Amino acid sequence: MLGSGIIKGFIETGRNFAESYFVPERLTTVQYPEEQLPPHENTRTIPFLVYDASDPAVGLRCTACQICEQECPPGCIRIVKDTTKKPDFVGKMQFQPAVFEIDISVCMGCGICAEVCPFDSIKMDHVFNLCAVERLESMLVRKERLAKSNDYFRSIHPREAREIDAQRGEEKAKAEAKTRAAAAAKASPATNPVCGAAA
Amino acid sequence: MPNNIPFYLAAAVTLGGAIAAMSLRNLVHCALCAAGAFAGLGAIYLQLGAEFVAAAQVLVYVGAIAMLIVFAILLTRGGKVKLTARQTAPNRFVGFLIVLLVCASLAGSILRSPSLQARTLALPEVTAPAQRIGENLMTAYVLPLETVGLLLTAAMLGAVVLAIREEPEARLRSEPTAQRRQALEEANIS
Amino acid sequence: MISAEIHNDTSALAEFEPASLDHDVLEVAMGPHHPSTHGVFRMDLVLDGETVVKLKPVFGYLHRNHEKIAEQNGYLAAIPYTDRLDYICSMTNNWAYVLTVEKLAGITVPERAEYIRVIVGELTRLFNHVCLAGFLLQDMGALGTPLMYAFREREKILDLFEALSGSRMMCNYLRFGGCRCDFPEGWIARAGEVVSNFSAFLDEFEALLTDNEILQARAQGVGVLPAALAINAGVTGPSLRASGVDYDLRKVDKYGIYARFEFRVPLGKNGDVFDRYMVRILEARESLKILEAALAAIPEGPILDPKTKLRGLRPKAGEAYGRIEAPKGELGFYLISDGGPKPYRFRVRPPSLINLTILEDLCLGHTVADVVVILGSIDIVLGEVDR
Amino acid sequence: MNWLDQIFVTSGHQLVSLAPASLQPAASVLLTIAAIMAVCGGCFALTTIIERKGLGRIQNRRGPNRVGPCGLFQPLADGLKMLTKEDIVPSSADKAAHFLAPIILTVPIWLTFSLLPFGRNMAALNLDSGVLFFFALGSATELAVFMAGWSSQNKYSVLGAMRAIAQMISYEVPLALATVPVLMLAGSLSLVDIVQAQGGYALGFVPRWNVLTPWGLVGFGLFLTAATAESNRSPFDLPEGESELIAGYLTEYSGFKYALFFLGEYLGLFAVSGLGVTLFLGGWRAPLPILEWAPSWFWFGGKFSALIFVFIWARGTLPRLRLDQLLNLAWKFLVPMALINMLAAAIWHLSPQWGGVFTSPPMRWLLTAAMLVFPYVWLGRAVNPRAGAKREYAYAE
Repeated sequence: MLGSGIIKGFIETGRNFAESYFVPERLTTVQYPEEQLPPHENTRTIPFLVYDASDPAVGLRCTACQICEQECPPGCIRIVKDTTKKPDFVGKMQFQPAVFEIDISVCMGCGICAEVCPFDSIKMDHVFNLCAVERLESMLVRKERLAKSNDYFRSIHPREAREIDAQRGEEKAKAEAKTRAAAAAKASPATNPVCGAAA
Repeated sequence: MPNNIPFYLAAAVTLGGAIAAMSLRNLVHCALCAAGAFAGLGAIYLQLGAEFVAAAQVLVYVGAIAMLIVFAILLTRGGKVKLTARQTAPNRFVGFLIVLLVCASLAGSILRSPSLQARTLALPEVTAPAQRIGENLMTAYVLPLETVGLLLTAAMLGAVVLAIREEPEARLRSEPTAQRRQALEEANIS
Repeated sequence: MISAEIHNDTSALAEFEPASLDHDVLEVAMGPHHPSTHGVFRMDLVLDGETVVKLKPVFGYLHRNHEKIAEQNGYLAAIPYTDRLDYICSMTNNWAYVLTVEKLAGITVPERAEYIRVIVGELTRLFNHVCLAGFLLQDMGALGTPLMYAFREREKILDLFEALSGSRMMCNYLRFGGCRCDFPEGWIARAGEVVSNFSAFLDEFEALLTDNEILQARAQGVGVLPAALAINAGVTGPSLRASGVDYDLRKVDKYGIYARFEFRVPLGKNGDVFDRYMVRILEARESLKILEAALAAIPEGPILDPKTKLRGLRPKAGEAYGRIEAPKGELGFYLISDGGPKPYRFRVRPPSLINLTILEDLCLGHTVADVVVILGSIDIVLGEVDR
Repeated sequence: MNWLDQIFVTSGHQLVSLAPASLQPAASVLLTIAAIMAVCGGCFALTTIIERKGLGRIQNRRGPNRVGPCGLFQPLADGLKMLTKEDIVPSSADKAAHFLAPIILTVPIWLTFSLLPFGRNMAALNLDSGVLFFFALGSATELAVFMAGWSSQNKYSVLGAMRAIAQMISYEVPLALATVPVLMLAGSLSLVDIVQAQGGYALGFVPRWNVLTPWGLVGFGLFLTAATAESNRSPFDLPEGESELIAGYLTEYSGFKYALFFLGEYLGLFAVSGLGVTLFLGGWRAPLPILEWAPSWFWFGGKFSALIFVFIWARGTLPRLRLDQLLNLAWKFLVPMALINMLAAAIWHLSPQWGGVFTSPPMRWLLTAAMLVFPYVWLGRAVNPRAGAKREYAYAE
């Protein structure tokens, strides 16, 4: 009969109307500035650079290898290597970037830079409500603004940070063991005569 | 005097609308002004206590006839044609003659009207005029009413017959597609 | 008929000969600024009254040089750009592209990654189809209610995608040789919950729409696509199946591991807007079956072939065409490698564009109101049409 | 409780009596006009926010809730926005008609409110031919719509105006015909008399509202459908069908003129809702004898709000019809149904005089209900031939 399907539809919308007052499933909107959904760990917005310890100038993990610069699909990263090397976390001498810039207006947040970085240095951030009043200077994010501490990285990507910390701890321990062994080996010529003497 | 203000307003609208409808160049404007005149007339009826006539005036003239005029103008491209002086006045003398005749007949009937003779205008006391009109239409004037109804039905039928046009298959009117269809049929793919 | 008062661009009118002299046609440019052209798309309509006698689709307003950009970049860097083709279904876009690269470079995919692909691909199909119904009803003037219900459910799937890939729409998730990362903890359980609730939602959605007399009157017998024309024009996807042609690449190519799943391909009879709507709803129901099976059977294992070289991939010189059954139809990528790190030629076969070519044939003889409904039922995304 | 019922009437009289005797008639008129404009204007503001919130709830959203408590001041913000917006007139537009159209649209609609009995003794005008006058004023708005569409010199506007006029002219007929049974049985065109005729209770508790008879129910359904179309509401909102014609005849309007159209549209909705309440739902009468203590204007307001909610509900549920389907529905379904309904009402009215079985109310009920159900099914099938034939879908193997 004419109208039966329409009445079915009315019942459906009427149910949704009534249930929106009782069933949270039927009122799904989140009142944004006041309420915010917690971000997923994997959420990615824009990249940032991780530094260890407290001083970004010293602890920056980036070694200016420029892989991200090459791989970035829109080419929004610009890196200039420093002229002098500094020791990294395992004590190996590495370059650091003199300039590291990301043009946020070009970046599309794909996360490929973070994916290809062999030094766990560039990672994806969770910040999203960014704004600027002009589009040149504030859109070009420099090293100083990009650098964020490892503690921050741990807070937004706990699982990943745990893995990386463990790995780096292992590497560091290995390197330390190596230096100790090397130191021991260095020391050995001094002891050898003793041994020899003992022999 | 202040009690007459509504009447003067309505009269001004009616006369102004009528004059504008006569004199404006844009036909759509003319039609709209004519509608204004009709509405003003309705307002005058209302002031005279003839509610039913007023309502009928607005319903029929503003709601229907004015729309009809507007449609007619648009459908016949009248709104686009710029009228030249020659088109508007083929023969001034005939126009004047018609105006004179109309004025004379109107003046004659007004002068002979009993309300001019009467010093005070006595409004007839009628209860429920709409009901009275209805009763009269259904009793004393039923034959004219039915005749008018029949006439209108015939007119409507005639209009429908005139308006029916042999509808060519609109879907196939576009040449490229018709060709494409044909090609398809030839290819006989199914 | 009513063009008397309108300033017409007479060039298009001169082309068109009215059938008789007693009425005029009206040329209307529908779009690019129009609420229901699904993006920046223009249709130059020639109307007789409100009946369409000629329609010329004009697109390219959203051209982004996708193919040439991909030819300037490495194989990996093209993946995030494919997200932006059909920006509603980034997962399937990724899939079509990586499938082609795998074909080109001879990369194998681990078992678990194949299951992941099926799961994300079918989830994409699920929400694409319900959103299409929402958009279609929006075009029919249902003031957003079906669209909002569809979006309510889509949101749950997008949440899953965000938890998995980090982004809701621009997933950039699949990689040649597998995918980027494994499921986070509890993801499969949540996905199972979404999938098991989805059937109830489809019932609710159909109660609102399918029997509605107004929808039936607006959709049945409107925009009929004959099977012969559909085949000739290269239409694919649900629009083709609504015309009764049994052609589903998941059955034809059996790419990935689709051969392992039990599902049916719904077919329409009339090929009108209503069939296109119904075929999509029925397909969504079949997708649910695949999803349930895949979520139950997913094995443990690696997600990326360890031999795959993501960075600096240099496939041997050669060419490959890979295609999948994307929600909108056959999405294909054609790649030529000259042995270098960049594809020599990168070409997309976008289902939206090719399905759009029949628009005029579907719309002729219908009214303006039907044009938007027909356009809605073809299911296009301008990001894919214009590339 | 009588004082509460008549509170507006008595306070109005008192206010008028403050004026000097010679100016009292004018003061009374002005006061009534001011009251109607204030109440309807307030209703307009309230309805916009309630509609948006109601639609939001239907769509699992909250609706506007930012301006003021629960978003109640949203209409104020909207009004302010409309007032401060630039008033754009297309350069090729017909300036005079473009300017006058919104005014001509709203004026007749305001006039209609003078006829509605909002409560006991609360009709500003008790015209002897009230219903007819109501329709006359309703038909005057068509001209304004035409002016808006034509003067904008925009193709979408013209298409929208053409649609609007075709629709309004077509739906005026079933709208008027649906009310005829009520007029026949009340024996008057006056809205006050019609409410009077619906007084009292059958069996001591069932109100004698027209809607509670078979012909009244059908008439109410027809009236509601036609009223929706007449006020250009969804699912009959083709003239401004957003997805097709952008905004129809409103496309080239902005700022305050647009707001006036908006106002006119809502006022038109109020007017037909008020008329529906008066004609079919017993006007200001209470639904049960024990509820008579509540003031009459409360009952009018309650029924009126319920009717408005039905319109909002329909807007949140139904897709839009196509123009030819819309006209088919009017001429091939609503008009014949309304004519049959008139016959049924006449039989309902006259059957007690026939004696025999026809005097018993259940018999009258059955007879008229049967007279209406069969044509409904039959005409319904004719207007929607596809209904009932559910499509089956095959699956490929």
